[in-house]
Amino acid sequence: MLELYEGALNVPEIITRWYAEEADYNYGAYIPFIGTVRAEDGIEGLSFDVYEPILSSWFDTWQAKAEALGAKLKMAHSRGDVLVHESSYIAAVFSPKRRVALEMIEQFVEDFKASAPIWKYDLKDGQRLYAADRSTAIQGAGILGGKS
Amino acid sequence: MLELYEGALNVPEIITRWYAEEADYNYGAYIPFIGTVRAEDGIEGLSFDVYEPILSSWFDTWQAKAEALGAKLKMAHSRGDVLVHESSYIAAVFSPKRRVALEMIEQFVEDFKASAPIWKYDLKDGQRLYAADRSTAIQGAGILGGKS
Amino acid sequence: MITIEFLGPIQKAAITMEAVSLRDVAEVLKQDDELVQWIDNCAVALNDTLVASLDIPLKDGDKISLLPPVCGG
Amino acid sequence: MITIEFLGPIQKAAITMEAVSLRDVAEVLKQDDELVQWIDNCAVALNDTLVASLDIPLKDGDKISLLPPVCGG
Repeated sequence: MLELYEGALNVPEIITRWYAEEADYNYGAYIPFIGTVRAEDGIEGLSFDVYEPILSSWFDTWQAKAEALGAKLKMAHSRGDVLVHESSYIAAVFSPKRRVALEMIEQFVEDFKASAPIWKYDLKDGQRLYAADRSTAIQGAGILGGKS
Repeated sequence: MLELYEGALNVPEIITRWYAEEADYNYGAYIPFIGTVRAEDGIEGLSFDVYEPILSSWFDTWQAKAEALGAKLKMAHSRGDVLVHESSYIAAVFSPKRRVALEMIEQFVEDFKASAPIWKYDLKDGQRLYAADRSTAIQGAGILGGKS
Repeated sequence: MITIEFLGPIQKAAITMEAVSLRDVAEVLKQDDELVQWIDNCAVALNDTLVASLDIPLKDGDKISLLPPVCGG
Repeated sequence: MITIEFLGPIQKAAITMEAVSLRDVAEVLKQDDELVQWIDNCAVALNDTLVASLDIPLKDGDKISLLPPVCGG
């Protein structure tokens, strides 16, 4: 399940609702990863653009991978502005097995960082500035210019 | 911070309180690991003995390790009986850096499994049976018999 | 007619053009001064599926998307 | 006088004895039929700190704990 929200996430609502939703699923480990905006470089917050069609298919591919291991994934992300110390991202795994859960949350979060079609901007001095230096080209990028 | 409870954990209360407690700590990633009792082998639940003095010093050693990396750990565990689909264990890391958080939650949970002085029993047919087959001898065990 | 849209930080309105393959589209986009900084680091999607090659035939109504470097979380 | 306590699933009440080193304690416990299944898989703590060797002098009031295999979580 993929949830997109305008602005900051209501973390208590989301992580406890997910816990309740899976109360009858016979999992052994539930690991939510919660990403929160840090105060650094004088930013007031971050802002996000999300391209939902490709994000959804990326998520569905991961969900299928999880299901093959008996596990389940959930994810929530913000669109628009999220201020310092507010949260913009939650990824969670439910799994019968501890090892599967620990490995999957790590791989899922890392692939999310590298592949999910979401763009980040610093909110600073009233401007919305693309975070080019922290961004990663998606695997296979550059084919238009002749890279392949 | 180490919290011990009689019986099942109130997971929503604990994971949202921890989230609120660290609202002003400038972390970027919060990862709680929640362990829930699975229905298997016909058990009604699990039961736990905890030896708090050594658990506390084990936890303090990990907290110092986390602090050296700018991170923070929290943990909650049940004593006594916890029924199927109830939760008995939460370990959590807060860290400025995503990589530190992902690596630490994994190492912390694995070392917990191998080292924390907690004993598990199956609740089955009205009996409380030591889970010998799933238990791990603590590192250095056996010196009384001549192993060292 | 195909449509090309530019996602995230690429400040450029969608364009339409005639093209029979992705290679044709690439030739046009490479000439676009607004895209100089993006051409080498964008991934390309055809109808919302990422593609790994330019040797893909296009048909009327296809949508091509350019995805610049990402940073979710 | 030192005290020896048995943790978790070891169904045995604490005992007290005179001993000047952990090696003395080990000699006594090895003779105890109730401990046969535990002697080779227990860790040992002296005053709530795990120890790695038997060559440790003991003093009056010391507490020794036997920790059988664990399984938290």
